[in-house]
Amino acid sequence: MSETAENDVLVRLTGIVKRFGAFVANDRIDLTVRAGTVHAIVGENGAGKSTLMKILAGEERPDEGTIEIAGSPRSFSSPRDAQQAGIGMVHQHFLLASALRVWENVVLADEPGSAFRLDSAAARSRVAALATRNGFEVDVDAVVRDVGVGGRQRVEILKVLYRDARIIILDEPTAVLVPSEAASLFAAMRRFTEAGAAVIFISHKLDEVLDFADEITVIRAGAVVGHTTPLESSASDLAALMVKVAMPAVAPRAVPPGTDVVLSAHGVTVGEAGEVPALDDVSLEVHSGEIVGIAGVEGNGQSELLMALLGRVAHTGRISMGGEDIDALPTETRRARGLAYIPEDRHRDGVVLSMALRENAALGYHGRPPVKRGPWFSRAGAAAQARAIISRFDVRGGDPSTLASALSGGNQQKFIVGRELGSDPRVLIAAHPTRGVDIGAQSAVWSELTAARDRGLGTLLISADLDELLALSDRLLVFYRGRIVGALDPRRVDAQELGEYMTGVRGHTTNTAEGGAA
Amino acid sequence: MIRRIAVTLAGPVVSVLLALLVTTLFLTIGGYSATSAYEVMWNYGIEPASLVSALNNAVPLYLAGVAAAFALRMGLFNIGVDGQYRVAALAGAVVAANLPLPLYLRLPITLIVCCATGALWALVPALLKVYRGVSEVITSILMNAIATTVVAILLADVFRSGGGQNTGTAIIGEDGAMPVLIDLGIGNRTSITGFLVVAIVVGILFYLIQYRTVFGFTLQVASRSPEAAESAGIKVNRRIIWAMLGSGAIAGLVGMPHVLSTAFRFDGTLPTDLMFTGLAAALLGRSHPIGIAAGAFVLAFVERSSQVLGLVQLPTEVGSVFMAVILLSSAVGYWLTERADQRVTLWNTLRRRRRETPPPAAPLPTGMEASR
Amino acid sequence: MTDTVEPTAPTAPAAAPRSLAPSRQRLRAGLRWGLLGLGLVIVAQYVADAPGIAASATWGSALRLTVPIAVVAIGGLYSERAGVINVGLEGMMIGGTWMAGVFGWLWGPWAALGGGVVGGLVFGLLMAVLCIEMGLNQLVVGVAINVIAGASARFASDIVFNGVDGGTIARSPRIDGSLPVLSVPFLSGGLGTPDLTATMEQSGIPVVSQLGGIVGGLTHNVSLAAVIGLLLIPATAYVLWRTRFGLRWRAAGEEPAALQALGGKVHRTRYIAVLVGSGLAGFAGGYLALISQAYVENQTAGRGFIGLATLIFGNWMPSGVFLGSSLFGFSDAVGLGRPETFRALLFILAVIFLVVGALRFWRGARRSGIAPLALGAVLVLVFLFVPLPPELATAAPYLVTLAVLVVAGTTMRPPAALGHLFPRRTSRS
Amino acid sequence: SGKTATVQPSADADLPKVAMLYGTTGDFSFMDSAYKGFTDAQSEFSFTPLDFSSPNTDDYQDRLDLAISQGAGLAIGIGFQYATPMEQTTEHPDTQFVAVDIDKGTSIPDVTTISFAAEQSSYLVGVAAALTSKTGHIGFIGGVDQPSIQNFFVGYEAGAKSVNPSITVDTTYLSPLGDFTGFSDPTKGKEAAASMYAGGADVIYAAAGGSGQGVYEQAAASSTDAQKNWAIGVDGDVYNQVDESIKPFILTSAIKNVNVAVEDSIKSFLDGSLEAGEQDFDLSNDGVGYSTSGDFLDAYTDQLEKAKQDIIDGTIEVPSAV
Ligand SMILES: Nc1ncnc2c1ncn2[C@@H]1O[C@H](COP(=O)(O)OP(=O)(O)OP(=O)(O)O)[C@@H](O)[C@H]1O
Ligand SMILES: Nc1ncnc2c1ncn2[C@@H]1O[C@H](COP(=O)(O)OP(=O)(O)OP(=O)(O)O)[C@@H](O)[C@H]1O
Ligand SMILES: [Mg+2]
Ligand SMILES: [Mg+2]
Repeated sequence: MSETAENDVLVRLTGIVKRFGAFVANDRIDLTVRAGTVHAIVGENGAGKSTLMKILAGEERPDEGTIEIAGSPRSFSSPRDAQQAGIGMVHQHFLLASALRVWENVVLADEPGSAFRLDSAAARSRVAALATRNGFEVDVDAVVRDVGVGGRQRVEILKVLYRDARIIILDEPTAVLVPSEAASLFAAMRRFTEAGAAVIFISHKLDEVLDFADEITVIRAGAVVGHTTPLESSASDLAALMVKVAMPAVAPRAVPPGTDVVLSAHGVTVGEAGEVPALDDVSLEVHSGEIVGIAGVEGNGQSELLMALLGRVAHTGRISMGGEDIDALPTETRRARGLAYIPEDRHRDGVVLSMALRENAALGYHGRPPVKRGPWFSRAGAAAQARAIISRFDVRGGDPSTLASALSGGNQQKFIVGRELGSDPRVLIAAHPTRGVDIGAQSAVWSELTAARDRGLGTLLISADLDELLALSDRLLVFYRGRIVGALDPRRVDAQELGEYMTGVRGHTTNTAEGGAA
Repeated sequence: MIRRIAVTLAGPVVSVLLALLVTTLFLTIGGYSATSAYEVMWNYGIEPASLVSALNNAVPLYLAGVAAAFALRMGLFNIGVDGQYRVAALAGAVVAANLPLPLYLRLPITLIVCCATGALWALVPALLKVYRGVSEVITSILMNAIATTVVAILLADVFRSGGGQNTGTAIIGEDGAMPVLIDLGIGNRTSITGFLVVAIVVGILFYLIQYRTVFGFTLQVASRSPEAAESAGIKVNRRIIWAMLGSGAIAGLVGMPHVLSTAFRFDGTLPTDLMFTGLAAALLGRSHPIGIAAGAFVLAFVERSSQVLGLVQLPTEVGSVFMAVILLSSAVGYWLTERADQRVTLWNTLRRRRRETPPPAAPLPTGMEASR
Repeated sequence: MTDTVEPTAPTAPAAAPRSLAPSRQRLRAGLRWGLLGLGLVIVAQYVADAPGIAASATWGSALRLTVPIAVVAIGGLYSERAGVINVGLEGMMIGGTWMAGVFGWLWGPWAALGGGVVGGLVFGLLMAVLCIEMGLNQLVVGVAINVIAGASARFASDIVFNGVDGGTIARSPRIDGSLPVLSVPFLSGGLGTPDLTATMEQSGIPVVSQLGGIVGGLTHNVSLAAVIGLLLIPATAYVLWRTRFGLRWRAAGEEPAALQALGGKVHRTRYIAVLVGSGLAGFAGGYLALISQAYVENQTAGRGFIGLATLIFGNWMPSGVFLGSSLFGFSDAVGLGRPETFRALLFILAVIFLVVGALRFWRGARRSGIAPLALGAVLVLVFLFVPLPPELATAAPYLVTLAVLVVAGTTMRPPAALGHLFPRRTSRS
Repeated sequence: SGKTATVQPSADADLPKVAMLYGTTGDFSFMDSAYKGFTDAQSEFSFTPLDFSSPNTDDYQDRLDLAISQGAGLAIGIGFQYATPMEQTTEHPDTQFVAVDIDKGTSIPDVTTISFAAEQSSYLVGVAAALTSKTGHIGFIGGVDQPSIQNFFVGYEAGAKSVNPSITVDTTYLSPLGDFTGFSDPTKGKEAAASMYAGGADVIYAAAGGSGQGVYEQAAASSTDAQKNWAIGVDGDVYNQVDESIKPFILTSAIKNVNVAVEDSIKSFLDGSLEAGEQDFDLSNDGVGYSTSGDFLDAYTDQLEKAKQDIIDGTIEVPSAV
């Protein structure tokens, strides 16, 4: 990293302090971002990354410290001010009105037209042009509700580009993307920096940080603990700076998988009559002590499989647990029989944000002791559960009476994993178990999953993170258009090949996967 | 603990003070003397007969409040309590008057019939919500109007007993009426209705079901996050139906104190505003059984004491204004006290911090392994 | 306008207005449904021997009874589209009637309408401050506003109207004069031209006379206040989808955080929406006061709640609100007429339900065809054999609306952030 | 009216106290009329008025108790709902009870019960309507479908049919039993009247409280050069209450002298002549009647007076719904 001229500095944050009540989220942070560079910010969950970015984007006001943009000090009283200074932010949790159309979401609050007319034709064509220019494929007239995650991400970035941002903040943009989508995002990021913009980019995936960032700032507990470049450090260096733990790694398994089938699906189909089924005649088996990974671009039937296994959607075909058919059983009974579930979207069906951790610990386990005593709900029992999860899985930021919403996203995820694994299940359906989780927590979750596996738990693992799939799975099934198109051995497959299966380039449709790579 | 109690109490107290303030403003602008109004109201209100009457009148308000709260805790706005209690009261009056059984059988059967009728009336919005996706608010509003017509037709063409202007059902004899709980015997009409017991039982059941059972927990989850509920094995649609049924069943009792303890028949004197006053009580008491009880009593007290306003040439609307304002000020009062409470908490924490003189940097977070 | 009793009412609004191309198609579809409806009305008139069903008096009444409900529902739409639940519509409407009484008494009918708006705004301001600024529970505030409006209107009447000539504690002095009434020239006698529709209606020729009755009822002597009220519906649709404020307004009700993050002003948008909405609710009150030429206590008679129901019925869409309120207004008008007119309405409903049910069966959606077929069959039986108690007519609008809901159902799509508090940003403390 | 709150003047302690127990004023008929009697009495006689009004429908007993406990010498209850509390309150040695508008033939020990023969006055306006109608088609709009209002209709119809047995009498009630919005919804009153006038009726009798206003307005609004439409008022003389522009369309009103009943009771209480027992206000003692303001009935005076005399004599038996 050569000494760059001072006038290349686009952003200079000095001594930023932000308190929430008595809690200090940002503690005298300094940050310098240069034009034409990708600047990564890494740090464990709750380190204060998002908070810092919100301050830069004018959404939060710093309690202390100064912001300089291109050399001149600024004080933002609203996001509008920051936008005028050329700053745009893509949030970790999308901020899109799902009932509005794509173009409406993009132009919102900066609409072309006069006071009494919204020039929708101009707005649509401008957004469409912007999308084409940046290689973002998105239907500007689609209602956001109908747009997939990747598409939503592109809409978020379009919002930033629409406002001519020179400083583009991406808060964990790749957490929800599949590799191909991530790759095109990075390509786009490069184009931005080549045009002279600066990109600030937050991620927990250290390899992509090392691949794409020009500079890296590490934050721990609200303070900057290091500043480096990819040339100077390795992933383990970064991880050490962040949390003082080693990179997550999975030891080769010592216990062989069991032979009894704990979960099986035969010809399961989910879909509306007369439409192409979202999940099409899928059969699979999970043995005890085995982790079966499911790879696939999001929206290729994984969600429907989850819902069918859980008993939340109508399906045809047969699903059985431990040899017994469970098709007719409601979700409640399935869970009572030892089906644990780590949901795709923790905010949607993982936790109830407005309830305390105590109540959240009982979620899904309210029908059995220690939570249920006769007809009664035992608050003490639930609190004990919560306390056990908190201490065993190192959930930080709360006690049993804390609201779930007060935890950072990563800690919420750890809480959910702890709740599901803590119940000694027979079968675990885990969707994206480490999404948005820092490395420290990620290695903790991984070792919990493998430990449970070694104790005999059969796990169906759905993940968008290929490293995770490759590291944990004993067998790998690839979903494409609602069908299983490949059964692979994770030890013998590389990411390239897997990607080809996932995008439908390779692979013939096999509906039975038992034989696969066993 | 003491602080929690203080905070809990501060809400209502601030509310009442605010309400007094606003009502005083109203009266003064209207050219009336507020103090004399409050004086006669208070003096009349604290007479034993008035207190007993307020207690008796608080019972239906309480039941209406609990009925509303039962649905509110599932996130449903049962604005149909009104229709439910009127239909149920008619059913109850007919059963209580005609069932040829001794009191100890007739009374419970009457009450059960009322609960069932109210629940049945509430079932329509519930089913439409579950199977047709229609908001319960709109169907409840429609069902209220339809209840009026159904009651009118049944009363005029089927159950009307006797002629004249009174359009009531048959008179309910001793064998069907609710016995008096206690007759305090300190002046005119100072007997407390047996419905007080019913109200207490309903309150306890409400508390246990909503706050202490797993069922209550599942209702809460279903109302706050239907998706999480479904994934946890809680059937949201069933909770909607149960919550509406429960609410309707309680609502079915609302009109009965009047039918079985006051008028001894269903007739035109059945009060028509119990739902909104009851809802006000529920909101005043923040849907907590004890809070609702307090709210109901305050509202009944104000209603009773405002009867005397005519003595000082004041319009009785002062009472209604006061009740309306107290409803708003209760929300504001809670808001103020919560705000203050937060401030105090923050202040305390900061002071403790400073006293402890913390280390310059926060302790480094320990690794995951270290904790295991 | 003949699609007032259009059978597919509640499902139609679900379609958002998109581009201009399909609009002609929709026009054609509307026309087709309108003609079918007209045919049905004519058949019903002869089957039930009910001249009232196609009489200009009934349709004129329907129009006039539709307006206050439509306007108050549109008022609710303003606030709910911005994310603020408005249970206080009835109270705002009461405020409107009262203030219209004062203004109208002092300064005449135009002022009465303006006064109505002011009266609504008083409570709208209260709601805005309490719900948006302080973040109080919106249901609580709505209920409180209803109670407070009723009580304070009477209290204030005692002070202002009581003792004034023509005023009492429950009524304002008379509002002298009324707003001009409009008729369409050459069609219904506007500007002194011959009244074609009246001639048609009196001709007694089948089809011609019914057409004359319906068109005449909808176009003859329509008060300017009603015209303004009805124009508010397309105007609202325009604002909602064709203006910059409209986009922000919808965003405030769907995802306020997105609006705020882009620099939009959530609180200001919500304030505007709640205030405009309360003004409209007050306008509806002013309209009522104009009809009775005075403020009369309790004259809103629950129309605010009906407006709320209509708003939900209409799925938070202006077009849906229009359909819902005209369904309600029409059945109300029918209920106030002669008993056989009500029977004719039952006949119309029965036919519609049977046709809808049969169509669903035919298209293979058997389960959803059961409800309309069953309901239709019941209605036919009732129509043929059961003497209706006269009281039932007063419940006509409620029963009809409920029946339509049972048959149609809806995919209710309330604004996503409806009822959610959006706190002001934590400022430097 | 006195707006400054005055705590009960003790100086007047020796004056007799008269309590009036009623609902709320502003119904444009019954309660307003009773209240007028009460205020008229106050300006004519000297006594201490106790004014116990309440919007509630469930506290009649409370108000009666309040009157007794405040030492009222006379308690006048307005409305049939007072029959039960007055019957059940057996011990009231220092307080005399008057119950106004009780069903005819109701006798309560120690209570003066006053009934009104509203069907008789309705009969007469029915006669007037039939005589005036040019279309042979008249109408009746009731506020709430309850016996006291049905009673108006029954008399009205009988009167009309006595003149023209083939006359058509339309009838609409604005709200069902138990829903009192029908008394205060002029919008509905107006639309109901519009429908009736358009259907051929040219005289409408409105027994609908505040909703009647809409009927009166519509009578004027729907009249054309070709056809004049009439409205008939109820309880008080509506001709004197409405605007000048409406007056020409108010044919007559069926009068119910509630104010006279109240004022007379107070008067006789003060001079010690108030007796318990039944008092019937009917045509024979001018307790009910019809108004002739506007002189629209001049042509039919003979027929109307004859009918009235026949009713008083008992030659005509007017049916009743209560
Ligand atoms: N509005 C708020 N009120 C109180 N505490 C907050 C608020 N926003 C954030 N925090 C706290 O500040 C800390 C930093 O949060 P932040 O969202 O910046 O973390 P992060 O580094 O982005 O974590 P993650 O990687 O999990 O997204 C967390 O402990 C969080 O609980
Ligand atoms: N008081 C108001 N009443 C009605 N509409 C308003 C009001 N204030 C603003 N609007 C509407 O809201 C829209 C946005 O107004 P605003 O002043 O918030 O724009 P802005 O945020 O300054 O946008 P820009 O930065 O593009 O100028 C305008 O289309 C205007 O019609
Ligand atoms: Mg973050
Ligand atoms: Mg501007």
